[in-house]
Amino acid sequence: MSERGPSRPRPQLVRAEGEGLGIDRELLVRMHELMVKARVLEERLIQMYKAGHGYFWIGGPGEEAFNVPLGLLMKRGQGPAYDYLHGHYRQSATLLALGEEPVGALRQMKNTATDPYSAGRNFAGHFTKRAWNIAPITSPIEVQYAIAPGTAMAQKRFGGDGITIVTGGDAGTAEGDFASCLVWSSRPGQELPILIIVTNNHWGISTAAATQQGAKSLADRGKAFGMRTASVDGNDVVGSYLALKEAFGYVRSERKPFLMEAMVSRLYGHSSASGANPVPGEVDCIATFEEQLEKGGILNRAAMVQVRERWTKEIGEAARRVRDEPMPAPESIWNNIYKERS
Amino acid sequence: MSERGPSRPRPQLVRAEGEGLGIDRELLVRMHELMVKARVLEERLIQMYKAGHGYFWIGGPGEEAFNVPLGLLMKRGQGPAYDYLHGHYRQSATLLALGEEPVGALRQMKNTATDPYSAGRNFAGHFTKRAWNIAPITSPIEVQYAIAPGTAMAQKRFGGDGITIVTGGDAGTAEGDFASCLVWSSRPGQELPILIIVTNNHWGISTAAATQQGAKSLADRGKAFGMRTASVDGNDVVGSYLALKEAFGYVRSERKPFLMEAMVSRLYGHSSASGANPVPGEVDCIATFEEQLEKGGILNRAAMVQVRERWTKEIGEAARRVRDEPMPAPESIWNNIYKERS
Amino acid sequence: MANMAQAVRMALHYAEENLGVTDVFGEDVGPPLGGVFTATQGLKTAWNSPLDERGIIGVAMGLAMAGQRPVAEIQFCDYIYNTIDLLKIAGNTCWCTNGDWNLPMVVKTPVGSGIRGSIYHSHSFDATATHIPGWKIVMPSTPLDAYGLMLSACQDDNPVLFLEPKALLRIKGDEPIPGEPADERALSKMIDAPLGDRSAWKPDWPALEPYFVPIGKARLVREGTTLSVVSYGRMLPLCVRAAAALAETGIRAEVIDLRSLWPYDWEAIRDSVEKTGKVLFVNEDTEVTNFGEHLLRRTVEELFYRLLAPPRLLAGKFVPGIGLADPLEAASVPQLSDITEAIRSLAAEQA
Amino acid sequence: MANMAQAVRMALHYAEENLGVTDVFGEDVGPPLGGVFTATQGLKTAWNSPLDERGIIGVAMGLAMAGQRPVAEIQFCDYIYNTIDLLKIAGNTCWCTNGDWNLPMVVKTPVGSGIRGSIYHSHSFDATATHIPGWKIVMPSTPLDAYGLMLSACQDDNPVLFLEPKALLRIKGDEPIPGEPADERALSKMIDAPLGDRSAWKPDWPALEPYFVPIGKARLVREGTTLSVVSYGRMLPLCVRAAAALAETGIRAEVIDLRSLWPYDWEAIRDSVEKTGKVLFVNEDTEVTNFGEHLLRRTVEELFYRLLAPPRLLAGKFVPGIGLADPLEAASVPQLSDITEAIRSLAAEQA
Ligand SMILES: Cc1ncc(C[n+]2csc(CCOP(=O)(O)OP(=O)(O)O)c2C)c(N)n1
Ligand SMILES: Cc1ncc(C[n+]2csc(CCOP(=O)(O)OP(=O)(O)O)c2C)c(N)n1
Ligand SMILES: [Mg+2]
Ligand SMILES: [Mg+2]
Repeated sequence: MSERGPSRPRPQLVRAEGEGLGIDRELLVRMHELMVKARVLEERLIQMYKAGHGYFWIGGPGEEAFNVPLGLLMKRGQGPAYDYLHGHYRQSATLLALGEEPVGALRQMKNTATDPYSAGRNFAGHFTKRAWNIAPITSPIEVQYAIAPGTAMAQKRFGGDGITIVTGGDAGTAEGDFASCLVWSSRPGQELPILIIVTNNHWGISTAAATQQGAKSLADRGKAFGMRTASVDGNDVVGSYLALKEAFGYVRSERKPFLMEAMVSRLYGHSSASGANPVPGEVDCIATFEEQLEKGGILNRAAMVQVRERWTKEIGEAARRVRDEPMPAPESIWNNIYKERS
Repeated sequence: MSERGPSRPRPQLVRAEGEGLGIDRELLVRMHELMVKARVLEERLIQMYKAGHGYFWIGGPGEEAFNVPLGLLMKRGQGPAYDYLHGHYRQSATLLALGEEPVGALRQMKNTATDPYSAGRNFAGHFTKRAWNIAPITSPIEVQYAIAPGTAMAQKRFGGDGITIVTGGDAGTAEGDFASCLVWSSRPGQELPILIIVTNNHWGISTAAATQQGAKSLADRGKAFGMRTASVDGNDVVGSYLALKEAFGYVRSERKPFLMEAMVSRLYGHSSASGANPVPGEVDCIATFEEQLEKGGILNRAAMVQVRERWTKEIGEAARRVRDEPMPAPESIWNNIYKERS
Repeated sequence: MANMAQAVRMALHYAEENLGVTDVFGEDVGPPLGGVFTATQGLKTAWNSPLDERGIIGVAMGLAMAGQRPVAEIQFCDYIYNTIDLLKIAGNTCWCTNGDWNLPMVVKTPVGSGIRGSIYHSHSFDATATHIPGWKIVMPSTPLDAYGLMLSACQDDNPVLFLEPKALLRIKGDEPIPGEPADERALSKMIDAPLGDRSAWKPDWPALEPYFVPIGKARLVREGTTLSVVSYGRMLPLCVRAAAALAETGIRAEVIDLRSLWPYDWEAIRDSVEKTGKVLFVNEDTEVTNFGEHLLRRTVEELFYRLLAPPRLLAGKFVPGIGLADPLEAASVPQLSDITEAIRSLAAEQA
Repeated sequence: MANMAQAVRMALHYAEENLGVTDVFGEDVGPPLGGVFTATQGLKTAWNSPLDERGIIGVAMGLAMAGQRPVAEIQFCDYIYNTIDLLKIAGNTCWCTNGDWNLPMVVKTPVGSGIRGSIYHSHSFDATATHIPGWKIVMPSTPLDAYGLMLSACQDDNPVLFLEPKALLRIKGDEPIPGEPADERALSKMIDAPLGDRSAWKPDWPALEPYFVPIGKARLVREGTTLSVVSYGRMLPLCVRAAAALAETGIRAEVIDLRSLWPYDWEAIRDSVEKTGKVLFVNEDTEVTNFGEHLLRRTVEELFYRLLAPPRLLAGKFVPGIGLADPLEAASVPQLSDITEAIRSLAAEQA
């Protein structure tokens, strides 16, 4: 996976081996870098919103420890031989882990004509990238769960080891589409190679999951369908990586569904509509991970601070560039309603 | 419950006690009578369809052993103190068990102005009876599962022991509404007094359940929600009665949901669209029950034949009366679009 | 003066206390948030539902069947489109059962553009809704009408759809809600939830009075003789502004606020068009198979020989969404300048 | 001659073999039934889905994203109304992603009344569908057009909605499908599944030829000068019959079969109305916020000064359902006599 993303100066390693973390030191460093990069990007997006350089923010700070490994484990490319991602609006870390440039997110925030995902049409965090099988992220909750079995079906037919991944939040599992996904993924003899993920931050906007969800574990909902399931601490990057690796391996080789619930944080609350301020009491997966890295002798504080500073600078510069980019033209509303044959 | 329905000459009992059937002999006889009555009604409806006295037939022959006990166990009346039924289009036996006159079904079949359920507007089998909390049966599959928690919620609030019952077919559980029902019925601390039933005849029109349903048991889908569940042989009237009695008791007193799957037969296939002819190989719950009744010394053949003949005659006469009843007037399409305050 | 969100909230409070409303519910409708537009803060029957629009509409129907009077909210009408079958059933239940059942329920949902809501917080719902039989449909353009229409909706024995022009929810009215205190800061202190911890907060409701705007009755907002402008919701104040500005040029546009989309006040439209001979219908839904086209068709059908110029429709462009960037929204939805121009050109037209 | 169900089936077979169609699926679409109207019998890519319309539309979208070319069926359009949000997404995906993704998928669904289908097998879907941007929408009235439109639909790189007038599915055409055998009993033997056990049956497809009816192109079915009648689907043959009958009385009605509802052939309508000065739009959907009202609005907008009489719409009554009893259906949906009368009265009208 090291060919992904532009090559950059590597932070210095304190020791040759991470101790007790269970995975390769280089990967740990790489994941740390991506998590920080994603966090810095989201914080910049929030800043842009607060400075009036964007109208709405929603994103994924608090999900990096889960979403980075997810992106790293994906097989990137176009078509059924590669993995499809049907994500939701907290997916930035996955995109960055796949190698996406952060500037696109800034452009979408600023709704410029250069926004690579929607040309100024859609909200921040609504990625799409057909070249990498990234399905368009849409605002309506849970619809991706009704769509995802379609790409998985094509992959089952195609053979190979490409799989489909679908993600969404906990509250959204109350929509029937979540159940549709379970039904369509587990038809007898036609089981689909699909990794069904729920990132559980225990909230839907202002509504606590505990008041609405009778299911003790959302992963249990797969059991009636004979599906493999797991519930993981999505704030633990190592644990998430290992659990995802196992799930990816199972789905890739067995061509059968797997339902995974990941407990995550919502560090800045729901969205800019709820203020986009730090929420006290939520576990910060980067802080936790950095303690581990330091304790394990993988990276020292200075190196980690340096990573953050580097991304802050780089993404900050990108944001300044974006500031002067043009708005889309009024008549562009008529573009791309249909694809016409070339 | 003996006050329900007009009183009729009782068939003669061969012995004072049913042996080994586990429930009271009088109840057995009553259930037999109702099952036969429902079967005769459905067979008459099919005959009407075939004779051109109706355009479409759909109904419940093959579900009598389950639907009769269901109706007998319901608390009949209007408002939240009584039981609500959100049924589907195979519910005739339940209605008759509640005491409904069969002539209404004949009128709906013939779409006369006198049709008590829809004044000639709706298909056969689409009952409604507000006076008894019978919610309107609608053609779209599974929507009743999204609606039923609403009456149950009112009952939870009201107190008392009234409960809500919702029923539908196996194939329909693939719709998201089935899952919505499970979610809304099991909200922590707000569990609803609802008996959620699936009558599993292993088919959706021409599609075998085994090709579409990954769930080994549909009842298992309640488990993730911490719901009590059961799977019963809906062709066994005694077993169904006892299982339903227990489930009713639980829901009435605990004010919590119960999910029950009942295995039933589809004796005349899906509907008139598939011919409405007897399907070989399906278990006939009446035949089975009559063997039991004879063996158990509850009723002899002659008595059972007499029951069938009586209903055949009575319902046949009703059908002939209905034949000459007027069609609804064209301008009646404008009636009852709204309820206006009186 | 109260803004529209406060007016809705006060109406619901009045309806809880006096009209038998038992449930005000939907996603984030109950405490602590009280609705994404604050329209349900502090209501004693407000509660949060699972994130499931089908469940919300279904449960409202069930509650209505069991003698309750629910007001269900769909957080944005953009998210109502997976429930159209249920809305159709709610609308046809009385008819299908030949009057056996009726469903006294209100569905409220914010509609329209104007808050930079991008593709999924800008939808209009009037075209889709008016094609569903069996509902009554209302859409206020002022806080007072919001109050009066909500009271009528809650009192009705049939399903009523209450469309809230979201860009107007925070706009204050010109006329007081009967019973609201004269000082709007006093009102805010009484009924707006505080920032921060709200767990101990309770509203202090003013002594509200009944005020019913009958469903089906339009409001003549501005009299005129040159032409008629028929609109509703967020477009209405823009029409009024355009008409006011054009008055200086001698164009005297009559402006009608339809307020009820179904049933609608045909007499009000007819009388006006018979007087002016020219009519412009304005709404912001997309313009193909649009409710304004229905009004225009009826005008042609009944008033063709009274027309001095072709009746006109100004509506949203038929594009798949309303883009976030300002130039996109402005190009997609009628703006003040578009309305002004449409009035001016219709006024100038000579048959 | 083939009937429309056979024509659809042959088109899908042709599309499987030549246009890359990979999936024909939906409830009861695969063996043994091959669709409730037999339109998908014997197709090599046909398969049965779970009973879940949202899953059907969603999976079609997913398949299309992954390079497949699905044709999804909703068994009756009456059951499509819980998927409108997904249809909207299918229609806006290309636009929302500024062209990154496109969805080559066809959704076919039977529509309309005429088979005594009562409330839930009689719905029309043209009004609702034409309000959803980003789709192409077609609706044939003959087997040959069904064949040609289905081929165009399957070849398109965008979502196409194929509305099947269910009352016409069993009606034979006047023109042969290119490649069908001259003897229709021979055709039936080749491609209709036998009664009883079908497990060993395989169709013997005729050597079908390509025939594309371009999307967006109307058909002038009958020339005339007195007035124009614009219709589609099940109403079209009724309009033709009415026009033919009235020809004897000297009324020469021009009849246009729109065939494509979106995009539609405005030039065909315009040319005809410019010639006749009078137009009647006919469809069977309910008449409030109806697609015919859009056509009428555009006519008024662009051709007002060419009109010799008000343009008219004849459509279904705005009632919650189509009742089962014959008098109810006849009172709800335009009948031959209603069309005849509408043509006659419009012909007589003098501006
Ligand atoms: C169908 C739909 N209904 C409502 C909304 C409004 N909404 C946006 S996010 C959200 C809460 C989502 O909660 P969850 O699924 O747990 O995801 P999270 O935001 O917590 O990651 C709601 C209700 C929506 N976007 N789509
Ligand atoms: C929403 C919806 N989709 C499709 C149909 C058409 N339809 C009628 S019955 C049926 C099969 C139902 O199967 P199941 O739920 O198992 O009930 P059963 O008829 O076997 O009792 C179908 C697909 C419908 N009525 N409603
Ligand atoms: Mg959440
Ligand atoms: Mg079944």
